[in-house]
Amino acid sequence: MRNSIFSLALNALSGHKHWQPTWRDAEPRAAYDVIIIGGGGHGLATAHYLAKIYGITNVAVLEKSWIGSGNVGRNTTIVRSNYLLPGNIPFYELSMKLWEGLEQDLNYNAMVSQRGVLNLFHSDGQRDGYVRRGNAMRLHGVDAELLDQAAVRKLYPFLDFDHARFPIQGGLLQKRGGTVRHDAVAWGYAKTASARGVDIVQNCEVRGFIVEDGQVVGVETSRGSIRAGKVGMAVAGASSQVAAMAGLKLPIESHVLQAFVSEGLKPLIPGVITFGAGHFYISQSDKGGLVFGGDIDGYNSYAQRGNLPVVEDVCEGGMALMPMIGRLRLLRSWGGLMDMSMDGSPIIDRTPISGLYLNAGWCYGGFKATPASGLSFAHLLATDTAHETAKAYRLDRFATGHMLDEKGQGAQPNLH
Amino acid sequence: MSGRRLASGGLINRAAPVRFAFDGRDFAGFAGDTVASALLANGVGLVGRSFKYHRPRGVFSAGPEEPNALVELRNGTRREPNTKATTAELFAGLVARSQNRWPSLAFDVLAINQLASPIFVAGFYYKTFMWPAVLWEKLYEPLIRRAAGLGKASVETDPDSYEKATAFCDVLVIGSGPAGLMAALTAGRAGARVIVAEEDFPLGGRLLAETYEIDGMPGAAWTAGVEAELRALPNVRIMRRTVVFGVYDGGTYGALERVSDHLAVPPPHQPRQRLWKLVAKRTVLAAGAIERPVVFGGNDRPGVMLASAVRSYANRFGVAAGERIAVFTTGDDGWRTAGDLLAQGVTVAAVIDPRTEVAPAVRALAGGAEVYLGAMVRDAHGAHGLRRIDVVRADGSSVSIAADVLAVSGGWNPTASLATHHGARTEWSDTKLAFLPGKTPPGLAVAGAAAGNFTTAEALADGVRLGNEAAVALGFTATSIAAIRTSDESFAVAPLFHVAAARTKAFVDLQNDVTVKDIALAEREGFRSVEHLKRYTTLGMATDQGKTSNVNGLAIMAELTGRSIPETGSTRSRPPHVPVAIGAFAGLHKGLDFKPTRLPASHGWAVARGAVFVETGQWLRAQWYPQPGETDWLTSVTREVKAVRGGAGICDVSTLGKIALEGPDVGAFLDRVYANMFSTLPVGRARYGLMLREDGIVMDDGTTARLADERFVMSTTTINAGKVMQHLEFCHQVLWPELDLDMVSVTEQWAQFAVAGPSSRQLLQTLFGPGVDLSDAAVPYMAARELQLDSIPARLFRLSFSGELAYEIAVPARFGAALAGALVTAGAGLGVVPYGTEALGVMRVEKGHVAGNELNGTSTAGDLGLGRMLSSKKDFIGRTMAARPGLVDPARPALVGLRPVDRAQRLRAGAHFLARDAKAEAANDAGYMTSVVFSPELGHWIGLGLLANGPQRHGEIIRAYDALRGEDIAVEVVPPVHVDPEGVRLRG
Amino acid sequence: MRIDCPFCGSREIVEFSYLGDAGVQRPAPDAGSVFTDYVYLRDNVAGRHREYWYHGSGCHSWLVVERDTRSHEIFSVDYAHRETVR
Amino acid sequence: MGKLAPRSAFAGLLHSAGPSAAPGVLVREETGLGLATVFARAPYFPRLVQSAYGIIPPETSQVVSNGAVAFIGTGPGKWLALSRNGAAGWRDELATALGVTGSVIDQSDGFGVLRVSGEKVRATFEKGFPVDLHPSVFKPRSVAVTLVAHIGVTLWQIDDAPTYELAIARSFAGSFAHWLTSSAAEFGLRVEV
Ligand SMILES: Cc1cc2nc3c(=O)[nH]c(=O)nc-3n(C[C@H](O)[C@H](O)[C@H](O)COP(=O)(O)OP(=O)(O)OC[C@H]3O[C@@H](n4cnc5c(N)ncnc54)[C@H](O)[C@@H]3O)c2cc1C
Ligand SMILES: NC(=O)c1ccc[n+]([C@@H]2O[C@H](COP(=O)([O-])OP(=O)(O)OC[C@H]3O[C@@H](n4cnc5c(N)ncnc54)[C@H](O)[C@@H]3O)[C@@H](O)[C@H]2O)c1
Ligand SMILES: Cc1cc2nc3c(=O)[nH]c(=O)nc-3n(C[C@H](O)[C@H](O)[C@H](O)COP(=O)(O)O)c2cc1C
Ligand SMILES: [Zn+2]
Repeated sequence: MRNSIFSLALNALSGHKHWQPTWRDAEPRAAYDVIIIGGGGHGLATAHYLAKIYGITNVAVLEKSWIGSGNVGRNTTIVRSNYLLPGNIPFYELSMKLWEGLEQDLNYNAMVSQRGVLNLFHSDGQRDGYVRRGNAMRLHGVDAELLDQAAVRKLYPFLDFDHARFPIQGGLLQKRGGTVRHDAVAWGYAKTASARGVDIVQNCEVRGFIVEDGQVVGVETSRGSIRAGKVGMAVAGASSQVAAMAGLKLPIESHVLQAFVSEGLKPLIPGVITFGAGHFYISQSDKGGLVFGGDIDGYNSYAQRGNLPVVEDVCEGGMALMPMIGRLRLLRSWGGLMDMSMDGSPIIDRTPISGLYLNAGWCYGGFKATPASGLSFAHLLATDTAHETAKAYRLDRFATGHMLDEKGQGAQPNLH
Repeated sequence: MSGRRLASGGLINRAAPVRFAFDGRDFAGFAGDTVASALLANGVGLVGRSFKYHRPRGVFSAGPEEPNALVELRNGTRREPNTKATTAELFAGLVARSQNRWPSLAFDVLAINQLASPIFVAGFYYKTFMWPAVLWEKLYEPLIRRAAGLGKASVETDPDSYEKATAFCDVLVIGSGPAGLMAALTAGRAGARVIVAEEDFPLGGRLLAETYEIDGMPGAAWTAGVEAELRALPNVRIMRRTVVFGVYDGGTYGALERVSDHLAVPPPHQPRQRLWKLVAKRTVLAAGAIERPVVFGGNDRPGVMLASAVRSYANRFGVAAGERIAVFTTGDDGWRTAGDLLAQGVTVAAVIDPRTEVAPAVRALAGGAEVYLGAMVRDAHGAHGLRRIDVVRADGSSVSIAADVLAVSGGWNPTASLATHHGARTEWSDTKLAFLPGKTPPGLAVAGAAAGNFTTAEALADGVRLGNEAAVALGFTATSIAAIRTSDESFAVAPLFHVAAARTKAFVDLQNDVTVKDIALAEREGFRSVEHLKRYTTLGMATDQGKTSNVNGLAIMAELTGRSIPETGSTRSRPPHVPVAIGAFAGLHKGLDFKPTRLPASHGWAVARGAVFVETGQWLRAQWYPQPGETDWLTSVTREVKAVRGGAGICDVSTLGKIALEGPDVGAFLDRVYANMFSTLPVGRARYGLMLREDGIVMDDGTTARLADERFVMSTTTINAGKVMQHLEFCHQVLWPELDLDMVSVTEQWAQFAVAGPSSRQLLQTLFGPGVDLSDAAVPYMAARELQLDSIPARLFRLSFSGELAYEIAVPARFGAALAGALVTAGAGLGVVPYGTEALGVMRVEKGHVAGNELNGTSTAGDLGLGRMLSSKKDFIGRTMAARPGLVDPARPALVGLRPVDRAQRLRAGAHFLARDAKAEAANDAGYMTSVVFSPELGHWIGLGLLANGPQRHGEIIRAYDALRGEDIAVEVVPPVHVDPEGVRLRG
Repeated sequence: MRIDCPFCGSREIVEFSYLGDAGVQRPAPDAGSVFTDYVYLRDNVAGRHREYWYHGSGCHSWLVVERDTRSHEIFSVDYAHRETVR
Repeated sequence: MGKLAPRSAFAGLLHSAGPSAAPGVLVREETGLGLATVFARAPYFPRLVQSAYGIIPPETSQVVSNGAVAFIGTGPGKWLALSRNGAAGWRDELATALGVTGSVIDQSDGFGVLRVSGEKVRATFEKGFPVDLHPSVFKPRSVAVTLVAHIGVTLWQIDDAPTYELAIARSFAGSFAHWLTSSAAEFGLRVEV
């Protein structure tokens, strides 16, 4: 009743009438050519490339919550292609190239910022490992530079060079690496996919598969059943749960990764820095917050929140690397659900069930992969063949022994 | 004192004046003041500039919810940007500066941003700055970055120290308002171990800021009585200046104690802050509530304040926030501000309430002041400080009222965020007009205003009830507490979140400059989920995390979308509840204390000999021992290697992992964990062993010796010692508990030295004396002996990593340093040298032994030329998986040796291999160099590497391509063993 | 998170290392592709999960912890193999 | 050869710190201890211990002592057996006493042992020990194997004073001493000999 005297309110709010919704918040239809489960970066990018490159527009992206609510909306925004293994480098480099042209492609500014990614090393063995990596990158035509201690000091004079437990020896720098405004990636892909006719359906949780004659022909959702010619999964941390609905068991565990942001500050850290003697990496957002993170909490979790020991571990690493951040304050911490694969590398492949396609296993590094993952998954969905750069991401590589283990940790997902 | 300090009253110590500086001007306040109260007392209304539009801002609140009054506190290396003036305690000599303004607070050039505000709407970044792409990093982004952010950080090392501590209790009480005090008292009287954590410096919560009475006493006096009783209880611990910032699993709460922040510098041996982990069986969350403002035009003007804050300043700090104070309230509570001000003799310009009817007792609080019922404040005016407000009545007519402060109250938001840290959302109550805690974390109950029970009487009753409940749940007997008399409080409030008729810019989030229009725009663009709204507009993302803005923002979104508030929902709150210094989370683990340092027993001895040290995991090991005149490491290392190969050298190898295994089934166990056979190892012998992971990849290597029938000692690499121990215990406890054996690490027990070189036997003979037979027959290659050295138990192994005649000798660690000395003495005539890890590495590469660079977690036994070690006679960890096609592919890169064709050239580890004429591109990548050393024996650089089809390519010339260093040199593929391939020397 | 070690009592997780699903069983030698499943495939349940933890900074016991992966609530902790306790 | 001179784990590492008038924490290195890790291998193991030393090894995280010899429970079926009669021969003595019923591994040099007491010892330990040391929970005879500032520590309580003893792996002695010194400094730390 009282509300009536205040309902005048709405009339004043007409200043920006001409703006349209960035994407259509669609109602689900009865059937599509392709359904993509998961309105994260990868799902939305897949829809964009399906429509743009393969001309397949009768597509729905089904998101159980709001788009971007998963890891694409909670990552530390680092993009780079400084990988080691031949199965990975071309893929991540394709992604890097797509980032470089993203804004023009989407007509949406996702603030791709090639401010440089520096990986520090603190021992001869680590240096040799980075040299091996840098040279592998150069063989693939990817930029990489080796910095000695003096060069690192020049770039980042405030790092602890003089009282460090593990002195900095140098670093591997990829200048083309950097950061991208994470949420805008989801919104930008949603915008262009939607404009090309893709239905973006929020608050639509997939709860089961419709299987006929051993073939997946649709999904059961919180908003009814929807049929589809093909169904692609891009649900990151929920991969095992969704796969289980189709009776599949994956080489994946879900773990929580935390991230942190400080209070806003005037420009302090120009690029991205990764500590080599502890779990800590950092960059500064355009809003001024220091965005940083470290290792996963290390146990299976679907809680989307972590625990205190990892916060301490990360801050210890931070203080060891840059003791000037001691008085700066941590503003917020959060967690995301990582689909940790058994060798630390992703899977983009058909599944043993016809009609069902898998995009998973991104661990904590799948944000940078978003464009290439979308493109490769679209390629797979459209052509039933693996994209040139994603051929190594097979599901059967564990059975055949062709793992892509960048860290050499073996089948222990919490160590990747 | 001049300015706005009231003649009497407040909890400040008027006998203790405190001088401080703000923006270079000197001021005085009193002990017990915050920076904000002292500034207000001095009539300073303008304290900062806003984030985006650089609008002038003043103190808005009196607590941690402050969005505006952020200052840079202290100077130099202690500079603390974004410090809330409303919680910073005043101390003598305090220095503060305003932020985000240039050149001065009063005249800020970037305030022209306001003129461009029609374009700077929410999300404007996303729609522009795209062409040309190259300009983003060069031009647009630097501009945006410079304009954004608030305070400036020091780039120097924080000079203060931090500590971490853990405390346990039965009942943790968070907050010490009436609810918290009673919870602590009841649980404490019942005998429970209680911790009371209070963020503020005194106990009491709102009682310090209000004038109502409890048991006939002013709130502060009553608080003092309860505090005295709590202090007398040995089982109660009161932690002031301690904010609980996070609720973690297992009853663990993160808390920050500001030990020395109220002092100019920490006292000797005291940290600046202490990070607490409070482990509680039960918790009572009594964190109170934060007042909610109403959004109207110009509501960010300095002088527009929360009504409760105006009361806090008057009652707790003895400060009148203004000279003519108007009150705009949607509920009864705001009227109390008028009443308290009038009682202190401050002019109340008007009381404006949108409700048309107000209870007579409430109405009476306004005394003779002008009252506008059924009316709202539409706009506030005044550049650097409030001058007047426009009030609009229900009939649309308006009136302008002069005022320098407007006290605003739109209801209260319970401080329940801690209760949501496990993920449960809060639930909207239409009766309380507030989000109340929903499902709480295990063991946590919410009391008082934090639960939406806003009156003092309810808070007290909640505290008693929940304090007792917690105690009883833990087996204590409830205590009864006589009813406590309180003044009457009425809590009626009407829903009004923003004034739609506003004509000027109306701010929802004061710190991030999010306006009502921004929310409307977000809605139009489809960002209707509150979480989208937040991310698109940055509503609630500033240092205050939206404590005074979130609810208004979502209420406006609810109106725009025609949904109810519960349908619209609230955003997720996350730890920390208030921002916490990063240094506090690290405690003392920074600089050299980042990780503990492990030192072998001979460390001091090595220091005395001038060794250079290297970190190996947590160990510090001697890397080489420079001699006078040696200026580069290569000279020293080359000398050491030559001395070893020419005579004798000693090297501390104590850091290698050592595991004692005892029991009848050790042999059987080792057969299962090693790829090769161990049950057949005779007593008194050692064998090299290779351990795989279950996925078939090499995990670690080392030698294991059988000292007695049922007694073995295993060695591991330094880096993998812990990992191997864990693996073996898994295999034993989980996979094969039926095997009868025990194991324990003895790494620390034994100091062990390699004694290597052709004269090593002679050296040891001198050491042991003629009574011990060290002949080849008595101690052959791979022998393991337990013997006595000076009646000290010692172990002697005839092992060689260097390829020379060599031994390892171990003694109990207390004798380690002495043994190092004794070895050097014994070898004096033999040219013995101590050698470090570099020389060790040189000799192992010369001998083609694999180490960390080759055992990199992706190599198989076959890759390392050790394929024959995989026994086919037994099962062992990794056997089945090692047979997968991908792991036995003959084209896999495998171990080879490398030499530069031009012997003068240096090799580089990490270089990749290319066929001689191949183009430098990925398709031709044939492997990489794993280890390189300068071989004194051969007089040139040599390397080990993993090369595709390597073993078939001995003699081939290929290229080592190191694009990073701009090198591309021809190398010859050779067998991995560069020196003494027949192994003549080691059999000595 | 805290784990109530049957020997040491309640301790913070930093003292423990995690290995993962305790439901998997090492197959007999030469079991072939079953080994691939053992080494690589996981149920990865959202809910009650039996998992291995190692009290490496305490008593060195391998433990089986039953824990809800959604809430982190712990229901039980026991030695991985009671037989090892003699 | 001359005799090898032993050097204790904490030799030269402990220093008094902070206010010295009434130090809140007292520390002393206990040298000359025999230490061994002992595993029970047969059901009659406790009886053999009892007949040799008159004490029954505790099955929980407790320490049982006859004054000269203590069995400190560090894990299921596992003890740190401590002798105050010196390291020499301790392993062999135990091995003989226990025969096939137990495995005995010498650790006399594996750990440095500190004895810590004083008014403020709990307040100091709070800054590192993640274990509840309140007198109602951790009492004389209680044992905890835990992590302090990333360093493994075995702690047992001697008396109500309270007095504690701590065993720290030898290579960590320097880092542990540093933690103890900085944590106790505010209360005053005095090194006793
Ligand atoms: C803290 C953190 C930091 C990170 N930092 C980086 C980094 O710096 N660089 C980098 O490259 N990567 C980083 N990552 C990893 C990266 O964010 C992820 O790998 C990547 O975002 C995963 O792909 P996605 O965007 O498609 O996933 P998501 O955004 O998680 O998308 C999956 C979507 O599927 C939805 N979904 C799940 N189940 C269902 C269902 N049943 N029905 C319908 N929808 C469903 C989810 O709601 C979700 O929106 C980080 C991750 C985290 C958590
Ligand atoms: N009548 C009304 O409209 C109304 C509304 C709100 C509050 N009040 C008054 O407020 C009081 C409510 O009592 P109460 O005890 O529930 O709350 P309180 O506000 O009196 O006390 C809460 C205390 O908790 C502390 N605190 C908050 N978060 C903390 C944290 N994370 N860690 C440590 N300390 C923290 C605060 O500093 C404060 O001292 C009553 O006196 C009541 O009259 C009245
Ligand atoms: C790169 C990046 C920067 C962020 N910056 C801020 C920030 O300045 N302020 C803030 O409150 N949260 C910030 N966040 C955190 C979000 O508020 C939020 O916690 C995160 O997206 C996860 O969502 P959730 O906490 O709602 O689960 C940032 C997140 C990311 C990924
Ligand atoms: Zn334990």
